[in-house]
Amino acid sequence: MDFLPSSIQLSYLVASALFIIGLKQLGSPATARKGNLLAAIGMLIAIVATLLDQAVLNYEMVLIGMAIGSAIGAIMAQRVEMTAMPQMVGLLNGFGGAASALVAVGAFWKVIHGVNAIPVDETVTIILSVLIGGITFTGSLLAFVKLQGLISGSPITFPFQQPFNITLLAGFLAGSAYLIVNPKDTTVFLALVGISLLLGVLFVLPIGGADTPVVISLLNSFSGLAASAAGFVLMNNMLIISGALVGASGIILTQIMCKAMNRSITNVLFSAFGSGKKVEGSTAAGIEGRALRSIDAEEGAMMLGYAKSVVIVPGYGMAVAQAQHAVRELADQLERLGVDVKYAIHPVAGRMPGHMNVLLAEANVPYPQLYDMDDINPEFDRTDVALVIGANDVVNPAARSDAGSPIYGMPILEVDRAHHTIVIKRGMSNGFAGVENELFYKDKTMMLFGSAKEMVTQLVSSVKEL
Amino acid sequence: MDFLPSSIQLSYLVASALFIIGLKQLGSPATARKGNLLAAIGMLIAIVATLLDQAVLNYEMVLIGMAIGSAIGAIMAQRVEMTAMPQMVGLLNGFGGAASALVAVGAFWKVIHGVNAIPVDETVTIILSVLIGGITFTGSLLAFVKLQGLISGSPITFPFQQPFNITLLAGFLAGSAYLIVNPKDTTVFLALVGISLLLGVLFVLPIGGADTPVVISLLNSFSGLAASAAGFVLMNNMLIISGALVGASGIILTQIMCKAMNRSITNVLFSAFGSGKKVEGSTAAGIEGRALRSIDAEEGAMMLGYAKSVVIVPGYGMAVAQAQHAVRELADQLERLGVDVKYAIHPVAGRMPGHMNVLLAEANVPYPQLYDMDDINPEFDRTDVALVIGANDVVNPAARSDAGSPIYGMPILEVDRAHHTIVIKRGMSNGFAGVENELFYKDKTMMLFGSAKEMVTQLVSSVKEL
Amino acid sequence: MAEGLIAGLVVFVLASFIGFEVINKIPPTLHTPLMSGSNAISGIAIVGALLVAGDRNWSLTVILGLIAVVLATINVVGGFLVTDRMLQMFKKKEVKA
Amino acid sequence: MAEGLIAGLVVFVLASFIGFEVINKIPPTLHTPLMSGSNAISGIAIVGALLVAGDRNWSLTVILGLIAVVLATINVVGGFLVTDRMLQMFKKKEVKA
Ligand SMILES: NC(=O)c1ccc[n+]([C@@H]2O[C@H](COP(=O)([O-])OP(=O)(O)OC[C@H]3O[C@@H](n4cnc5c(N)ncnc54)[C@H](OP(=O)(O)O)[C@@H]3O)[C@@H](O)[C@H]2O)c1
Ligand SMILES: NC(=O)c1ccc[n+]([C@@H]2O[C@H](COP(=O)([O-])OP(=O)(O)OC[C@H]3O[C@@H](n4cnc5c(N)ncnc54)[C@H](OP(=O)(O)O)[C@@H]3O)[C@@H](O)[C@H]2O)c1
Repeated sequence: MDFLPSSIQLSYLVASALFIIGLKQLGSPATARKGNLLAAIGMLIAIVATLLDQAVLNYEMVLIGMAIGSAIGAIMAQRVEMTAMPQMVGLLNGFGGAASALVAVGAFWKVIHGVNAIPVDETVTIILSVLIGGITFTGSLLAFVKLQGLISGSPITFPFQQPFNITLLAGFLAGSAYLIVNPKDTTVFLALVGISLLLGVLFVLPIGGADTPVVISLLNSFSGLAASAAGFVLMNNMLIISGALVGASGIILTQIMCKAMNRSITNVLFSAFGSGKKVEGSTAAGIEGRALRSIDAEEGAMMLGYAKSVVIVPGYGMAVAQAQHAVRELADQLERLGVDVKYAIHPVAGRMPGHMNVLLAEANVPYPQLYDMDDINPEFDRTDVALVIGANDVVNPAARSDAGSPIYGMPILEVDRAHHTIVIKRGMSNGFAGVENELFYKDKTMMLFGSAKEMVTQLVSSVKEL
Repeated sequence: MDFLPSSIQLSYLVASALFIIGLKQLGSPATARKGNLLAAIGMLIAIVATLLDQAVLNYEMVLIGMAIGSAIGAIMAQRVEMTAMPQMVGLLNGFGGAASALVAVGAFWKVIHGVNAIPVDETVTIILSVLIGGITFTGSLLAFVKLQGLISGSPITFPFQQPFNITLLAGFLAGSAYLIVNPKDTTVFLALVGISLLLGVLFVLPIGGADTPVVISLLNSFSGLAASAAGFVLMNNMLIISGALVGASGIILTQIMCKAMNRSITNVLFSAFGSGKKVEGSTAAGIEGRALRSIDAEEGAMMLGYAKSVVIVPGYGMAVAQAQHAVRELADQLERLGVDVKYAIHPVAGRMPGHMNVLLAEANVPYPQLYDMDDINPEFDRTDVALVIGANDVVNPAARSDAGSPIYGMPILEVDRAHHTIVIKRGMSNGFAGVENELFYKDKTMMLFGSAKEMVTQLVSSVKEL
Repeated sequence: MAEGLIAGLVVFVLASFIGFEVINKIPPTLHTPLMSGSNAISGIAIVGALLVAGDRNWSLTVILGLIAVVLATINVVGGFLVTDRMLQMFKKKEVKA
Repeated sequence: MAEGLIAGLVVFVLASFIGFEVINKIPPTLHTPLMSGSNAISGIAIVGALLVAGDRNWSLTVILGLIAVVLATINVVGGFLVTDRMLQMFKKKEVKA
């Protein structure tokens, strides 16, 4: 709880500055990698400075712990698939939250065995740290488990969920009040820890698998706040600053996702604490009987190969099928034939902000070829073929026209304005939002049924033969 | 030197946040006024919180002082002409710097009469505060005097100026070292104060009147740093934060001005500390004998009235002549005739960043009609008449073509690309940079000699008669 | 004391980052008001002046403090008012445009 | 102590402002790396863990601290490496484009 010596404090300041500069540089593709490196260097400085603190005596154990952690972290980072990024972030996030919570619990143990009276604000910060850290921990783990498909991704609800949650929260508040008066009561403290962990589970339980990325981003913000709270417990600026940075970043990303889905944060938060009434039946009446135009890869290749301009619209399906490399190849082949190829990236295509960008970057697509929604929408009028690969909600015209649709108001990629639209998907099942898509029934739309990777690969070979 | 009670600290935090939010809102014309108000409220909170501090006992005197200051400030703010903004900011800035320096001197007096030993870092911060505050004070006052025309604006140099400055600085450093060892030596302290004040004068003396705005911006940054330094002396976060904000803002504005003039900050700084070798003769040889085409207002009005598109390029001359209202009227008349009128704003037109914007705003020109250099330059090819009003350097093609010119490399408004160019100025004297302007001798250029206000007013009445 | 210095340094560095980020976004149109507005903020030295001038017992410190109070108040009041005067002009336009 | 709390609060507020300013400028292309990068930074909890785990004498605090060290290290190392892996892809492109 004591102040740290100046040199360590100064190192912390340098480390914090490196974090800030690193985040700034993450803002441009050209400098992003250097930015990440700078942030990592900042972390190293912070760790080394801390190890030089005289409070750290137990070197061997600490270093062994770090070695184990590094090994696990490195292996995880190497093994993970690019498509599994959301759950990876979720899992790491959970670890961070757990660490913050454990720090607070450890600090609690230290103070209750100390001789001094425990000041109120210290108890408060410890409780806060346990709460945020605990929720982050179990919430993130559950989100990971859901996204990884270890349990069903559909929202899980049970009777009286809302009242139960409220009771738990009230219990937490009551326990906190009690603990502030009697700071040394271990039982109550442990109960608070338990409630925090439970709250994390209950927070994520009712959220559908597809909504989980938003929650992960929010929990990322929480993990930052947890670190800040731990910083208040230990009176450590390093923790406070970095925590605040992460907290802000998580909140902004959450906002961006919510905005792009045309839902408010409170809506996400409340539907999280409430019951999942997400999955609704189709609304657009009269679609059922309508005819689809289905084509095969050869026909598709003809259309694409003889077009002047093609806009590729990737979505979640491309990510699932890992079709990005095939897509890149298709674009190459088309360009060889003189076709002008662009990619249209919807801000919430896929399941994470920037999801498509990462995948396409993995497949070596030059990023000047990627166009934001606002830039590409005016182009569709002049586009010969829009090729939709495993996207659904982000191209659903109901968002523009059907005021009753759950996605009404969400800005979309207006592929229905192109002269022709080819849609690759496996069947007629709905996208994340669970609504029918009238686009598939339009005259200008051709369906190319099959898994994205297979279909695109077939397109490639057919285009090669043109 | 003691810590302040929590409630005051919290008020300071709120005030700092208001400053930040205020500055953010200053970033858009729609919210700028509210932003300024927020910042003012922040200041009020900071002042009230400080008055509630138990250290302030001498209420009557303090309040009287504030009343006097408010009255003077309010009158100055009301009376000042919009064209006199640079010197107004300079003067106010000087007062701020003086206040910071006085605070440091006062604090010094308090500590040397205290009983405790004076810690080294306190002496250092006091010295720093005196240095920055002193330079800001006299430097800003001198800049004011120059800009106001109370003394000649041309750079003032004397023999051995450089060695003299260096000696002074060395003396200051030596004195500081001595004072750190013997913190109670009043004579040395006063000598340091004197040197600081002298340095401010010497800093600004060799700078030409037209370069002064850059220096004012830099001194503005200094005054922020002075406040920060005073904050370190008093251990006061409020001062540190606001000082840092102002420091950053001043430095950025200085950079922007330097960049737009294609000079480096160090160049400005060094030529400031060196001798003013600014005023050079004309370089573009062979101009002398060439013919000018001079027209009168009626001919000008014909050209303007029958043009399809006119781009108005205002410069320092418009500011001096206070011609902005007439210019606005001219634009109105032209628009009445169906002419498309735009304004091209060079980043360093006039004598302050954003100078033209303020003047044209005063004359009610809608700001969507104002175009930045980068946006308007591609338009000149399609422009029938470019009307240059009292601008010179910012339209000088030598910046593009003549590698020997002092303004070579400075980005300019490319009026010579327009089908015709009309230039309003009083005679053939050069602009701020002191170089000849070949533009005036081009075939497509017509000169309309006279003071900007008169000439534009004549243009208005002639256009009315079309 | 060295502690306080470092705490101050942390605050200073963070505030500078904010300054750079915020100011860098401000468009040229508003640079003159920005200059005078931030100049007004630099009048925050008034807080220091108040603390120094507040003593009941007359001393050189108090006198210097009082002068500082007057000067800083001019800076603050003049700065904010003149900025407002400038911005008022921008405001009017907005309604029209 | 309340002093420290407020000092901490000041730092927290300032850092939050910086976070908002900096992050808001980051284009959508880089949002996924940003998410994992900032997640790695949140592993800074490791500093707290080290301080808590460092005691020579075994106690519950030390054990909890050590677990925290392991978890936080995974977060840090995994986070930075995976971010780098992602960004490497962006990098390559740049050379090509
Ligand atoms: N990006 C984010 O940050 C984020 C975060 C949270 C939520 N969301 C939400 O996620 C949705 C994203 O929209 P989206 O258009 O990208 O995806 P989507 O609406 O979820 O639709 C994906 C489509 O891909 C098809 N598909 C699945 N696997 C496939 C495979 N292997 N091959 C080919 N097709 C396959 C599916 O149809 P079939 O089963 O018939 O093939 C499905 O209709 C939005 O509603 C958004 O709000 C996004
Ligand atoms: N904006 C800033 O932040 C800033 C700061 C520092 C320096 N500067 C420098 O200032 C210069 C600004 O360029 P500029 O083109 O705006 O101005 P300029 O180059 O200084 O030229 C102004 C011209 O206006 C004419 N003029 C003066 N009074 C007039 C009147 N009453 N009526 C009509 N014309 C009049 C003058 O010629 P006559 O005498 O023949 O009429 C002079 O040639 C640049 O060199 C820039 O680097 C700008």
